[in-house]
Amino acid sequence: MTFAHLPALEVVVPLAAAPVAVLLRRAGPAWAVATAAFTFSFVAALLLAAEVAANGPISYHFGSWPPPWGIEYRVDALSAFVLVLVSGVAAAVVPYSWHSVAAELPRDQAYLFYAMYCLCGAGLLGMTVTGDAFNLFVFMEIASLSSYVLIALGRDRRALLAAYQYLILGTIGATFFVIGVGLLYLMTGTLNMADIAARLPPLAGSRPVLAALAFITVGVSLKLALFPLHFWLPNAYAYAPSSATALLAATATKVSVYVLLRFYFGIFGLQLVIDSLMPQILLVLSLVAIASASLVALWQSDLKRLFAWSSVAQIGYIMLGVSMASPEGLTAAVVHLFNHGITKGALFLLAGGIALRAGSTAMSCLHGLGRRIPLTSLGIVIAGLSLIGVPGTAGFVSKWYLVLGAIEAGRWWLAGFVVATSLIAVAYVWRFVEAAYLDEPGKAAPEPEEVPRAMLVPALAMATACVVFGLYTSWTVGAAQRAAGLLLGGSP
Amino acid sequence: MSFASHYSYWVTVLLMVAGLYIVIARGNLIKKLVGLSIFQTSVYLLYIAPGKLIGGTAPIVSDLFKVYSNPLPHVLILTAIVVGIATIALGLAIVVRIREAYNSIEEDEILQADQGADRGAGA
Amino acid sequence: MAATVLAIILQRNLYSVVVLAGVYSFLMATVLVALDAVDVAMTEASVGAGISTVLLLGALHLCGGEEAKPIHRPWLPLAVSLAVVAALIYGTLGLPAFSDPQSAPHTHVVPRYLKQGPQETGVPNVVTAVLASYRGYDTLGETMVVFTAGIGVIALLRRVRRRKEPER
Amino acid sequence: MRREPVLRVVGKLLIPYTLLFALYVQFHGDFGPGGGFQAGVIAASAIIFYALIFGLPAARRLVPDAVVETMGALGALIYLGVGFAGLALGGNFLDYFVLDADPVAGQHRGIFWVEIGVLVTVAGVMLKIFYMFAGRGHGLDER
Repeated sequence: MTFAHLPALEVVVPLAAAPVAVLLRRAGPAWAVATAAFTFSFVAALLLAAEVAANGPISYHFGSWPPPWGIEYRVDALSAFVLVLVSGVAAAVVPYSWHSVAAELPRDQAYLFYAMYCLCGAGLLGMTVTGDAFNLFVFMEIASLSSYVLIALGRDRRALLAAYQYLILGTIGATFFVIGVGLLYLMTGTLNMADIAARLPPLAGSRPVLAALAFITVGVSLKLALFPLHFWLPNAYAYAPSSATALLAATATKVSVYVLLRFYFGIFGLQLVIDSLMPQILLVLSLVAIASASLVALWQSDLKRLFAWSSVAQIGYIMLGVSMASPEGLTAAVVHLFNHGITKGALFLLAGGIALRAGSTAMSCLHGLGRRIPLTSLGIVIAGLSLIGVPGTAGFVSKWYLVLGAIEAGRWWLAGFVVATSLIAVAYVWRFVEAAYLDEPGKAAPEPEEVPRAMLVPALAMATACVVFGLYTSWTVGAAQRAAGLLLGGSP
Repeated sequence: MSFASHYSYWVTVLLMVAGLYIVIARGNLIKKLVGLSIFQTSVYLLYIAPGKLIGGTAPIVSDLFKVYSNPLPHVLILTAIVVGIATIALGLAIVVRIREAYNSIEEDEILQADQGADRGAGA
Repeated sequence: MAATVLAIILQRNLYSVVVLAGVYSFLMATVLVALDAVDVAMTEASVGAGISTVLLLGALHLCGGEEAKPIHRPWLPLAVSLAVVAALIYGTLGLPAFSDPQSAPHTHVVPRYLKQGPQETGVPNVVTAVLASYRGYDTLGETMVVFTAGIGVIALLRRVRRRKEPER
Repeated sequence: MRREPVLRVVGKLLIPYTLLFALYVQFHGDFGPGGGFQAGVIAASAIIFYALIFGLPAARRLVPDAVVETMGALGALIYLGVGFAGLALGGNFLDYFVLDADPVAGQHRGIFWVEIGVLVTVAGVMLKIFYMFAGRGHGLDER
């Protein structure tokens, strides 16, 4: 019986965990509730993915009102895939948080942190699975508001400013999104995504629809930190508490990409998107993003900031795939969305471990860490290889499809560009290797010991996943190909 | 398509842009939030104005009336108002903390303070 | 209303800005009543003019009330704003005219709320019916947003017994 | 402000009526404008009014912080509880039809409880936010 209700429970259980965590008022029980909720979500997501792969999309009607009158949840190949990523990362980061939060936050704030964490995860899951444009906005706000708080809870005072800037830009982004949805509503009279898509073709090309496309693009781009709108991201990731960074870096921007995909190909449709010149604009922006952010990453003096800038670049790769608007390009985008999610998740988790033991993630504090905390350093190297896209790691798979898509489109220079910018990634990952393995430890540095096991295991599990999904690609690529086919096939 | 038929949209646009301008151009953190709330408020009109029918009445069904204004945008905007106040409250909380940490709520001064701190740490 | 907004832009004393914002909210509420959105108007009046003014004043009390002279040149923000104006005017020109009963929002989805809503839910205020039942899940989300903000403010403003980082 | 007799008397007279008005808005929401959110805001503003006249500590004695914080969470749980009740009775999440033998009565019941949930959360959270901002300035805090 409950099986049929999994789409709702997937989101509602973590959502309900938040007030429960607040009522418990203790860090321990709150942590336990969060862990249980996200473990449940993860299992539910896996079951849903299996169900969707076997029997096709699932539609769930809240309050038993049929859409478009009521709100619909819709699980299909793409959203199930993103669900697995988000809930998986969320479930892996909670156990990790226990030590990390205890070290970084005052004790009587810890339970509030877990409540926020639940809300953020539930908001992201809700954005992924919803089939209603306005409901998406509501859950986007749940996720955003909680992530502002998560960032502001960072220890450094710059975390506050980062959170403030994110709040301003995020709210502008969300408002732009609402304007876009409003224009669509005024034209079609409905908010259900599938219904909008069905009613849109006769209106395609009309001015409000194009304006809606523009507003939604700008709004979502603010959220996903596409190139000129990325200024909030590096500071936010660098100064937030470690586990919050890991959750946000691995999932928040990815879900925004998903939203863009859903609107572009699920609602506006391929033809309209191509006519609107968006692919060209996105192509240019993502190329600039990749090149500039990779170069900026090279000069960072702090490991977390380095990874944050590299995130901006990696989002560029994803958008590059989106801008191709071809099966290979979209497959690459969706696979990279997943692979980069786990890679960045692993990197930020491990960086959090370093912050705990070395007291800082400044490059100058990393000297000789390779011998002091070997497992953590090894994990960073593995995930770093995946970031570069070395064969045998997950990052390679997505870049492979990206190059394939570029060649398919007859753009050899683009393929060359992808390979060339990966070399910059080699350089910035090398900076860590150099600091951790080749430099002698400073004399004054304290003797750090290995990171606690509860932190190490999830982090290394994610780093291992980078390798596993690099070697066994059938599940990720298969799901991504199905998702790309679905997106290009027209209606969601 | 006459001027009058789209008047309501243009009012919306004006308000929206005024709000947006405040957010981007002003350095004071609280004033930015006020601008942000104006920006959000203007969206309410975008949704609700087209829902009005001349000769219609509020969507509370009774036997006396036949024509009602569109209730769905009202519902959406109720939600949007709530989201707006939630954002403002949270933003103000962050501003208060910033004020305590930096002793200023001017963006430029804060950025300068940070750069100073960075240089101090780097030296 | 436009005059109020202009005054907000020009006014540098933040207390006046906040009061003007309250005035703006009341005007907005009046407009909303004229547009038949009584529920929304009531909320806007109580939230925009009430709660948010109180909060803004509270925050100002903590932060001090004068705004410094803007240092930046206003051209870039002005350009961005004008670009948004252009996009919106471009977009709105194609929208259905004001009070057009044949436009899509009046003919699709909504008729069911108006015609069958009272029978299906037993509630004559259609706004309430849609809010709490048809789109009840949105309202759940809305409640969670409020809850998130509340918990967030607690997390941020609760006095921490731990010493503050000596950050200078 | 505590010395102002006029304010104190007027405040004492008005606050109960404000609360009553909040309840009216809450339960009349089915027929006229209003509902849980508006009622929550009005109820919270009644207490804020009280705090402004009689001072924050008095308001905090009247409605302690712990209660307010619990209210925020409790309201959300009431709403979610209605959703789960729908599940438990064999419907979908937030399904009100199954809450009573008569579907329309079930709808009514569902809407009633949902609005209560909204009221409780909104009143709790708004008041809590006010406490946090006001308490921050006076150097007072909970406990």
